[in-house]
Amino acid sequence: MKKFMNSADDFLKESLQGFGAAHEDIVSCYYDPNFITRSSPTKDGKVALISGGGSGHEPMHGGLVGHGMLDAACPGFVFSSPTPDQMLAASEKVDSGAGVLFIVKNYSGDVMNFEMAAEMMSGPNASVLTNDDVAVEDSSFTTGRRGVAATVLVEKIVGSLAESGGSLQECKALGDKVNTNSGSMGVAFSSCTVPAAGKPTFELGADEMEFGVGIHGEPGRRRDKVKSAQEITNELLEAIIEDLKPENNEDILLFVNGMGGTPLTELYLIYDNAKKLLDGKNIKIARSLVGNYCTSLEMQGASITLTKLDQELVKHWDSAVHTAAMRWGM
Amino acid sequence: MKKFMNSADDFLKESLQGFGAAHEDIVSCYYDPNFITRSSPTKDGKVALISGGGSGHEPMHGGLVGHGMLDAACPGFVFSSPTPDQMLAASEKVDSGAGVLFIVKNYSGDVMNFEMAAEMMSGPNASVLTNDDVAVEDSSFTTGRRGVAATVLVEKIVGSLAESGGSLQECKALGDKVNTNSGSMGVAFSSCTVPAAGKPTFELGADEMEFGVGIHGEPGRRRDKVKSAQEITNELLEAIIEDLKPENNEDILLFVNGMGGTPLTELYLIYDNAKKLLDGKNIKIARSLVGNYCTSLEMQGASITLTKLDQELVKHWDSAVHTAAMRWGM
Amino acid sequence: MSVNFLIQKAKEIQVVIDANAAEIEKLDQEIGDGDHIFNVQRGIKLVIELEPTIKDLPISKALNQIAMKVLSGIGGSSGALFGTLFMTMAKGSEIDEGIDFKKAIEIFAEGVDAVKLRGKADVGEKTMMDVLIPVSNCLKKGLEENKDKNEILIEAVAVAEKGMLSTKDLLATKGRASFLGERAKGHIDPGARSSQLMIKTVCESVNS
Amino acid sequence: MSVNFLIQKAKEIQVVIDANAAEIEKLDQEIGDGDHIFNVQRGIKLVIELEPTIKDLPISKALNQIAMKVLSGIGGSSGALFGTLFMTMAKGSEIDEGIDFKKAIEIFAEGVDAVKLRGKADVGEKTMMDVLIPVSNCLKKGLEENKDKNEILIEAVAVAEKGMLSTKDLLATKGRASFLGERAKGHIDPGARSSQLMIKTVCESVNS
Ligand SMILES: Nc1ncnc2c1ncn2[C@@H]1O[C@H](COP(=O)(O)OP(=O)(O)O)[C@@H](O)[C@H]1O
Ligand SMILES: Nc1ncnc2c1ncn2[C@@H]1O[C@H](COP(=O)(O)OP(=O)(O)O)[C@@H](O)[C@H]1O
Ligand SMILES: [Mg+2]
Ligand SMILES: [Mg+2]
Ligand SMILES: [Mg+2]
Ligand SMILES: [Mg+2]
Repeated sequence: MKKFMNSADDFLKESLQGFGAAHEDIVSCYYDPNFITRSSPTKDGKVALISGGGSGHEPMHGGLVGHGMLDAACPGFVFSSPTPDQMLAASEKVDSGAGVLFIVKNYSGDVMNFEMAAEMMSGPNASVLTNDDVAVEDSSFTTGRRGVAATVLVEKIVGSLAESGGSLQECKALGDKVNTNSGSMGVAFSSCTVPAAGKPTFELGADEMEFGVGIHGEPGRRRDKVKSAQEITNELLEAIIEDLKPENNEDILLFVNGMGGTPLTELYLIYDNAKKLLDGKNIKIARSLVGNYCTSLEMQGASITLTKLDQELVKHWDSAVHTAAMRWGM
Repeated sequence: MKKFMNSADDFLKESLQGFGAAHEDIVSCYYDPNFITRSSPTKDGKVALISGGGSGHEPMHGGLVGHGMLDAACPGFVFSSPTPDQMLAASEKVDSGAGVLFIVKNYSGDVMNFEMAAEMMSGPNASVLTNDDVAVEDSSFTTGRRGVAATVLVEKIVGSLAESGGSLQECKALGDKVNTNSGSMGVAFSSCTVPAAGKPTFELGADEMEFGVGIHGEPGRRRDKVKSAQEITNELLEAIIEDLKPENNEDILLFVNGMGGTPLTELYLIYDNAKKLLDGKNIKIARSLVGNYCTSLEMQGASITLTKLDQELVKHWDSAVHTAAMRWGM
Repeated sequence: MSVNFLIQKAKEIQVVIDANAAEIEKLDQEIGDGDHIFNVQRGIKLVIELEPTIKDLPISKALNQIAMKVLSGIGGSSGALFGTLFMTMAKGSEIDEGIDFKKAIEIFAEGVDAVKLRGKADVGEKTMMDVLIPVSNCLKKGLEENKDKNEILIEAVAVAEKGMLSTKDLLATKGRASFLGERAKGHIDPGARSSQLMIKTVCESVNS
Repeated sequence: MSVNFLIQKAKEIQVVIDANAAEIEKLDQEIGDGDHIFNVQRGIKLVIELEPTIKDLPISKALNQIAMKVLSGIGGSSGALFGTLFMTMAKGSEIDEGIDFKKAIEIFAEGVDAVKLRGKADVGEKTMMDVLIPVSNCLKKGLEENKDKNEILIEAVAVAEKGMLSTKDLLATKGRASFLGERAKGHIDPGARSSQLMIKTVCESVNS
């Protein structure tokens, strides 16, 4: 394993310290328990948005704390969900009285830890559970689908509503709506390596890819030979479209997300290939996002997310945002 | 080689197409010859800033085209400098009469091709040559030092001056000043793979790093065993500081740049480790930049750049910028 | 059961878990995200480090501190679940008056019930519940049937092992492995394995 | 020298370069950025594709189109340098009146002088100049000394090879290899190798 680190134990802390120092105009970092807040306090009456999850998906979520997005983020150890005390401490810091909305990716660990935090809290709170990964069969008897890159979009769009005075219930409803209207799927060319493990989570042959991979290096739908970008893109998109069923001429947001080890050039190439397919199907790309936002350490790979848009979503997507990883309009 | 691509021949074109489509509000892409301009024409009287170089360093330079930075970028084939016809076509498109400033990284190929373009041009033009890489011994009898990540800073700072009405000579002078006040050095944990080559440019053992690596995978100062992040950071910084000789309490900009395959978490960890050393030396981090800006395809690695700041530089650093890869204040 | 007993068991568990670390790590890499072993090791270490802080506390307070340490120190599914187990045990009525074998089984069973509620998983879903629930049932049944303590403990070890092994051929419907569908078959659940090892360690150590 | 001759030579060069592609690629990977072979191959292909467009043009126009194609199609150091070579050759006075052996050497020598100015490199700096300059000098000297055409060509091939080999032990002071300092020693310069192969191909083909 080659990583810029001093020890697996200090990896997270030193990275957080660097993040906090590099962006002290936007965020403040707290330790034991670890959480990140905006550098300025929550406005009175504004619903506080808190997300969190295992570390290793940066810039999600710490890089999404700031005006127009999250009020706080709770980073767990690498790929381990955070613990209730983190959510409680973060809530205490950022709840201005209007309540707390937790944005949680659908993994047992995240769900249970956030649930326990919610049960221990005194103030009003609600949760949005993201489960956009269409690689996984959905069923009400199981854990269901995984929450992946659409979480970034939920945080942006709900963040805008919260900023403009939406109530806790309105924010929750909008978050659920974005999630329902989103579908994602990813593919990996290489594994990630958890610092504490020191070796790759899985092994891929020199010509293999993991199709439908999870953002923790969990195996996906199947292992396959590497194909051309257009073939991969088509298969990812077909799976998402089959799930989302966008209408003819419907506006969508196309989000090409890198897993951490894939250069931008390739993400834009995927964007081009995706556009070719979507154009052919009369699905209109009204908004776009391309970059490494919901990563899996240094994994080489990418995911595509489609979100069906309406005017409400577009308005909240376009509104000003000022975080370390996403910034526009201010 | 695993890459999101359809063929080495189409790699650049499809990536450019995706980039242009994803950011059509900011840029326009032209083909044969390839160049990227802002989507809106250059204001009358504004000096036009044009940069370029081999592809594979994205988001540099295309991602830095937009308000407050470049007017155009000329991408060559992967790691091959662009050709004079690209610069001529781009100049024709963006020169509003106030002249063209070329920002060129100091590589024989880039220098010669930009020189030929300049000679073939009729209008006023000048060039800034960046050579911030302290890994390479400097000498007036040789090609000199390589231009690397500080080029991003030059483009931001000079872009601001050009936007606010600086003359061609003023812009050139400021660019030279930023370059003179900057030093960079990088390290690689893995090689990059040029699409047309299909195999890594160099081989590194499982526990080796290339110290002082170039942004094309050129060998650096030496090959060494991988060390801790703090040791690597210290050695990079010491080399830069020895070259730049910042004063006690001098303000600097700390730029931790990823080579493409290194996750943000590790870049922030480097930032933290760098801050520890700089704090100890009473060098004040007044501004920061952390991210993948001057990359080397999917190479795992990072570079550190320090730039000595004065009020003029800070003012132009802080001014509004709106490009695909760097955006603030608007 | 005393605070000292708890710390001693934690130390014994640490030895056993460390000895099986590579296997547990591999299990979670195969059908999870690979962190289970680190989560468990971190949790055990933190509990053992509590010794000076809790050694003179009443058992309910000590158990509660252990529960909080587990909950805040582990993270992931196992942190929430093991945390719930200890939090519930700490709340068991009148435990400060002494925990005998019967009381120990009662609070363990209450803990397992709480874990079941927290994780919404039952036997057969390829999780640690395939160990915890059968063991809890076996212990309760042994008590009801007035079996000999040692016999009960030996049975519990066997039931734990059987439950752990049963996860191998199951389709996962809870936890990360559920995302794998058919591909999770043929792999033992990491949480079932770590739970089984802990139960075996404690039962065999008490029964000696 | 006719347009047809130029295209024929380009085709012969293509065969030779392709046959030595792996070696040239490796040379630029060792002390450069690995693209030299692709640059050269792309350039040759583009020139050959010009055939229908230029085959009926006067030689000066054809050479100029070749120069522009080389300049705009290759990129990198070699694109600028080879482009300069052909641009200068195309400007040679009165070439449309016919290019005999003497004229060919004259315009080649003018081209090499221009390349030298463009790259600011002389013999001994571990670049293609270590081939181009000695070859140019050898050809000019042969003319001056009224040597036999075939003898001159044979000498040129030998001089090119010697120049190419001489780059091996040089310290580079121009081009990418200069960034390597001592580490570039022991490697032949890729541009020297490709130039030498092209010169060898043309000289041997003319001399047969
Ligand atoms: N809903 C659940 N109910 C019971 N046990 C569960 C549940 N979800 C996960 N587990 C257990 O947790 C174990 C994984 O723990 P761990 O790896 O520490 O957390 P995570 O899955 O969050 O990475 C699984 O092997 C399984 O035994
Ligand atoms: N200043 C120079 N003068 C003469 N030849 C040079 C100069 N710089 C580079 N070269 C030649 O160019 C060759 C490299 O060409 P190429 O790989 O195509 O371009 P680049 O170095 O830009 O990647 C070198 O091997 C060397 O022979
Ligand atoms: Mg986990
Ligand atoms: Mg090159
Ligand atoms: Mg796990
Ligand atoms: Mg080269």
